[in-house]
Amino acid sequence: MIDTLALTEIPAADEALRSEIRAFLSLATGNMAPDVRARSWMGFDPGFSRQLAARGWLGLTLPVEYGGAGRGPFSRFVMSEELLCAGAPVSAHWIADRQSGPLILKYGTEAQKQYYLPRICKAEAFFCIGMSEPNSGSDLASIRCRATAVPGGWLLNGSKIWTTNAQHSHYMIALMRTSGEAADRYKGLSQIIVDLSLPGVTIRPIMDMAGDEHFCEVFFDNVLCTDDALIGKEGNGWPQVNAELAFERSGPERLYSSMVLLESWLQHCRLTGTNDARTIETVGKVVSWLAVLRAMSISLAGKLARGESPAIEASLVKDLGTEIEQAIPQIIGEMLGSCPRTPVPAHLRRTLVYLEQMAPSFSLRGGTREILRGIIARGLGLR
Amino acid sequence: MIDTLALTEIPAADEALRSEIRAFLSLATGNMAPDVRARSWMGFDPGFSRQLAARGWLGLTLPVEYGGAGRGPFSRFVMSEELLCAGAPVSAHWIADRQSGPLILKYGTEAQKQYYLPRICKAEAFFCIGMSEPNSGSDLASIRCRATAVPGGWLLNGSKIWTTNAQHSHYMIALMRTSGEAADRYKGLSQIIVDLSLPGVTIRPIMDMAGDEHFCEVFFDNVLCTDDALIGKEGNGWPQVNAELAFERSGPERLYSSMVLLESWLQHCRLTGTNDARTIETVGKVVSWLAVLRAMSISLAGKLARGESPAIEASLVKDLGTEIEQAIPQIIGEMLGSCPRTPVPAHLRRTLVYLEQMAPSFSLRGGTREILRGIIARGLGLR
Amino acid sequence: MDTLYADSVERLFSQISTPASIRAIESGQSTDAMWKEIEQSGFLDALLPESLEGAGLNLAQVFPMFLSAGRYAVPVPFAQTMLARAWLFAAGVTPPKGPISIAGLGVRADKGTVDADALPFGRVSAWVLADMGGDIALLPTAEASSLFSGGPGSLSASLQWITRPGAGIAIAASKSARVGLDQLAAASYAALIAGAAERVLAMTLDYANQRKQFGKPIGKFQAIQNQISVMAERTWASRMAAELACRSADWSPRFLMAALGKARCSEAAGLIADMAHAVHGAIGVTDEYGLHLYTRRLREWRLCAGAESYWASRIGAQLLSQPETTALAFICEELSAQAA
Amino acid sequence: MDTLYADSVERLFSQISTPASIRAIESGQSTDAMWKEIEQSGFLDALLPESLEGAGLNLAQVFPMFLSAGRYAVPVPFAQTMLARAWLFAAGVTPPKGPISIAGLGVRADKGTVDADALPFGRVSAWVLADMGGDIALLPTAEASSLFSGGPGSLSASLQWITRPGAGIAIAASKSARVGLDQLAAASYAALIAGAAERVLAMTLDYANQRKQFGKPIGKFQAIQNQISVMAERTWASRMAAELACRSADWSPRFLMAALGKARCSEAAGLIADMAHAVHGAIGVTDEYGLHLYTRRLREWRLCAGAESYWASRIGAQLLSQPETTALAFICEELSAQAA
Repeated sequence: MIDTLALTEIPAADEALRSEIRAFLSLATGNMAPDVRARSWMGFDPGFSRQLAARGWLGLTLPVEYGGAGRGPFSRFVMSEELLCAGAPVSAHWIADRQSGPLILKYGTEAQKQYYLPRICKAEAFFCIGMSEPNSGSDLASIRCRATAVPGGWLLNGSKIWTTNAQHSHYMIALMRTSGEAADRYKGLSQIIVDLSLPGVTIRPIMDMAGDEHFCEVFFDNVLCTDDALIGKEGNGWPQVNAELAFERSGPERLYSSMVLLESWLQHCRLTGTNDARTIETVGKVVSWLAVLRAMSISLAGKLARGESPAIEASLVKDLGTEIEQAIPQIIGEMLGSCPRTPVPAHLRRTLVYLEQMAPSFSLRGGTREILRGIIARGLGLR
Repeated sequence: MIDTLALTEIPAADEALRSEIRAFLSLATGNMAPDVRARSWMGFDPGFSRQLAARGWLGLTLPVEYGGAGRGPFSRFVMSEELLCAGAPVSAHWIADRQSGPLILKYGTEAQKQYYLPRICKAEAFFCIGMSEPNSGSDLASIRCRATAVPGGWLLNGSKIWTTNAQHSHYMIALMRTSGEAADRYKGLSQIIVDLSLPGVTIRPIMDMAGDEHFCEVFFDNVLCTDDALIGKEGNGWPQVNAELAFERSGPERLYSSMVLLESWLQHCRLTGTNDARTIETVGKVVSWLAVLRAMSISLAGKLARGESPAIEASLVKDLGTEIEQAIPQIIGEMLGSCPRTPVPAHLRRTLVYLEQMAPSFSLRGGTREILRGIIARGLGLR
Repeated sequence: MDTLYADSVERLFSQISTPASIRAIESGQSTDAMWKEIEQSGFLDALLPESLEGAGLNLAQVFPMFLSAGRYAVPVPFAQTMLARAWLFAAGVTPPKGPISIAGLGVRADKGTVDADALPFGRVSAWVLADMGGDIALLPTAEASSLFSGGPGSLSASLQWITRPGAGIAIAASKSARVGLDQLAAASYAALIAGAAERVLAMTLDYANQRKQFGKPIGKFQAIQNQISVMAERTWASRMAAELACRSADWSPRFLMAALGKARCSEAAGLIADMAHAVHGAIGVTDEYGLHLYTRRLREWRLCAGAESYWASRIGAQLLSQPETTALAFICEELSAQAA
Repeated sequence: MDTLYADSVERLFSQISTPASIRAIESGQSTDAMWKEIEQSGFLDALLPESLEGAGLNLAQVFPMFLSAGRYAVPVPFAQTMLARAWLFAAGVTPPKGPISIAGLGVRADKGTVDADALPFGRVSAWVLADMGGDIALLPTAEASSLFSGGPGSLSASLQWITRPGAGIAIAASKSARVGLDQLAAASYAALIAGAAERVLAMTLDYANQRKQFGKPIGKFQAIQNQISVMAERTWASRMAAELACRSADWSPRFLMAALGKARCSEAAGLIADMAHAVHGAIGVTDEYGLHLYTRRLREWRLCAGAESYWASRIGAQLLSQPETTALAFICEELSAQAA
């Protein structure tokens, strides 16, 4: 059965981070247009990431000996929600900070930790994640990328797709088949850290319908990695990836993707004096919905802080979070479209249009709705 | 692929029936409380059915030689929607008029037609439908009721459940296994007309959560029927039942179950002067939604009138119709509950409470949502 | 300590609020015996200070008891009586014995008559703590005429006092200004909804695992799994919303937090009831099966004391009126564990 | 005869409005060649009397052409130009050549400037037939400054005329009173939505049958079948709503029917677009695949010219103001095939 998510207070020491971050962000992002900020964790800006690093705000949960802050998940929660709600361009360091760093800390050798983690904390090593392949989709166990053991290392062949920001990243942590065949499904998969500057790596950005190039296809043509490219145990890739996905699903990323639009619309309502019954109700509905999900997300952070691994609960919160992220553009669009006599500022309209179009992708990242609901159903003991 | 549903006009001759019916209904149902009228096609009143019969309004689509009016599906559409929207107690004759009569006309022998149809048109023979069984649910092919051929007739054993108004009906058209075993699924099923006064028939009404006894469980313990109890061909039960279900799914019954509540709420809004933005929008939304579904339902009547058999289209319209039938109590409840300072008349509240509770059953009658969507998906060519 | 209390309340309700005893009370049997057991347990005074033989707990600490009352569909106003007693004590009035309903919105006092419509525990309360537009009184139900308002099995009633009740206890307006009855009612019903939702989900899971169709348990079908997952999501979210509504360092709920709890729990209640019935199919509609013991209450509690848009609007109006506050800041400051 | 016209329009659009030509126009290429072909086809005057070399068709008869224009996401205001020409002719104005957009709501004329925000065909129109609060004029886009308003690939633009355009054609208010531009726009976008919805559904079906996961086509999974069935229901309902909007014995839509069409089609548009993308997964988000050629328009057409609650409210206000009319009678008399 799924565990209760009890109301949890963010400890005062972590909460104290908030005003500092907020002050920094109002300077750093105050002049960015809202439709640019709406890209938030697709927004790639190494300079911004280095500013955060300079303040000690990367690797908050990584140990001090590897350059981190040695703090807990609550501090990361506060940092993340302030960054995301402000629409800060966090993409450069995000994956490394959130997923790759913790993964290396958990499964890496001492040498790997010393090699990668300090650079992650300094915003000098950016990571991307290689999971999906052209014919795999949600069925990750069917991947065909292969890493063949050769003397002194691994020989990689195959391709990955939908890799966010591969063209800007230094490394990819790729799920590869190291033994067995596709029919073996979950057996024989491993995770490999690929240096994307190696010969034989080709990266082709894919333009999305909003005109951005956030996704890439990455081709491996006889790429030769050294032995220590393997992270964790050979053949242990599947449980490692799932631990990583659970981690990905538990963060506030799954809640705030439409937040810049909400804040812009709120300002628009105040400026135009729009406060009819429908507007008031809609504001209250969206905000109270967000407040409950935020409380659930904080509760997950509490579980992480206690060393628990709330995989099923994280799926539940993620599915709910995606729902509101996708609902906000629908709802706000309708509110604006139903007041055709009130002019909509161009920046608000651009923000709306961007999020309307990209919202469907919110339920693809980190597991589709069907995958998540299957996990929840199993967690509930449906058999 | 599913056929287009083109906008269709009700012929003037059929439309002309409307004012006559409406005048009759305003006298016949004007004094009934709305929560009683909300029961509509669960409301059993043989006297009312005989009043309709006396006016020639039963068997509208049955041939004149069997006592019917020899008219088409459009006249039935007009009659049905006026009866249902007024919340008239039509249950006594409804199944016979809508399903059993047409079934007997299509599959019956001349003797069966002459025996049953005139009495259906006079409101002297009431029918119920025996499909579900305690362990079958939506999986009708798994039924276990058996009709064994014996010299001169059929011997029935088993039980049916969720049979509407069996305790008040003269006949049941029951789907029975006449050959083979449960594992044969769709093969070996037949339809049998059971005279419910025969020895060995026991009827147990089931009380529902609204305190009504509309459903029954019906037990057959060595019930001996004559040869001519078989309707249609032995072993042809499955296609016959599906034709019948398609017919059931195409009517306006699947649209107006919450209509009495809507009309009562409208009156309440007018009396209390409630016309804020949320109320106006809600009225318009519900009414325009109903108008489109009504147009689709009329289009189905047009297909029936042309002799087509729009089984897939009927499933589509039924699923949509159920959705609004179920949405109306949710929406109106919310509107009333969100104006806690405006008193709600007791009759309106009782109507709301009844429909809120019974609404989930709207998507059970005539095929669950999952069954209907499966039919639509197949109709769309998903493979 | 909280867990100890919660466990013993849960044990008590599992013994006294069985489906059979709920049905008996619904069909008109006296609540006296059940109420006596609850009264003797001492929990009704848990929010009162220890000096008054209370337990000196705060609202957050009694929240699990409210959840239990919802989970067992306890057919008397347990949570409301606890809150009413604490409120009365704070207003300087000694709480009377007997079950108390709270009518925080929509009580009308015109030309001598007082009307409280569709009170969920109207049939089983001795008192109604009623806000008649700022003028608050404790009204005895014995002096009211009562009209069942919720259909068969419901404990709701619309109560009418023809003249201002003689035995009623008026409360000075100044004493009661701090905590509105509307927010008491909102917080209590939010918690009851969250509790009942847990029960309804559990019944639905059991049924989906047991009931077979097309040769396998229906819980194996993707469409059913999908629906039950959504039910679970709403149930977990309702619990969190209700816990926020009851987050408080003292006995009383905060206005915006109570508003949030009722808004979200009301929105979920109808959906959870509908999905439970959709999965159960025809059996769920029968009187005998008893799913309705819980779903009927979900629907009543949803609409009473202000349904979802009423309370969402209270929150929206507040945020819109604060010119410089972002949604995130508002959530952190007004709608979080920290806020209480 | 209707079918003949409809078929030849469908054939025309299938040839000239290919994904490649849509993309070319989206990226800034001239619409002149495409417009010339459409102009030469003669369909643009189909609503004009035969005496004026029109085809003398009524709105219901041209509805299939509008559907085609939506199905092929024709990147010029085909339906709007047809309606504008008929409207202008009825107002005694000779329609000019070139594509005409209709701006029926929300055009602002202040201190000499005129603003028309987020017009879906704003980038590819020669004229805008604009209602500036009762004061109607045909404004040349050549004299306006234009701001892209819909993101990459969109043909929407916000147009601003700094002074009242010299080449604009003012229309006497009395001539144009009978048929509002708002209802013209509503009916035309309803039909375009219904057409685009058909295309999006067809693409989604193809994809679900081709794409394999977990060893079978995804269209075999119950959750996907469920979603596509719902899409189909909304698509069929949109078509019916749009057909009602275009039901008319003459060239002009009826106000309440147009309102109904836009209300229901707008409500469906976002849902259909979302579900199509949900089934398509990541591939649907790419520029290359081209699902967005149609879903972007569904979203733009949903919100332009009054979104769903705007038009639903027009209908609700009408019904609420008629004291004795039942909902059924209102539907029969105002919102049915008979009503036109």
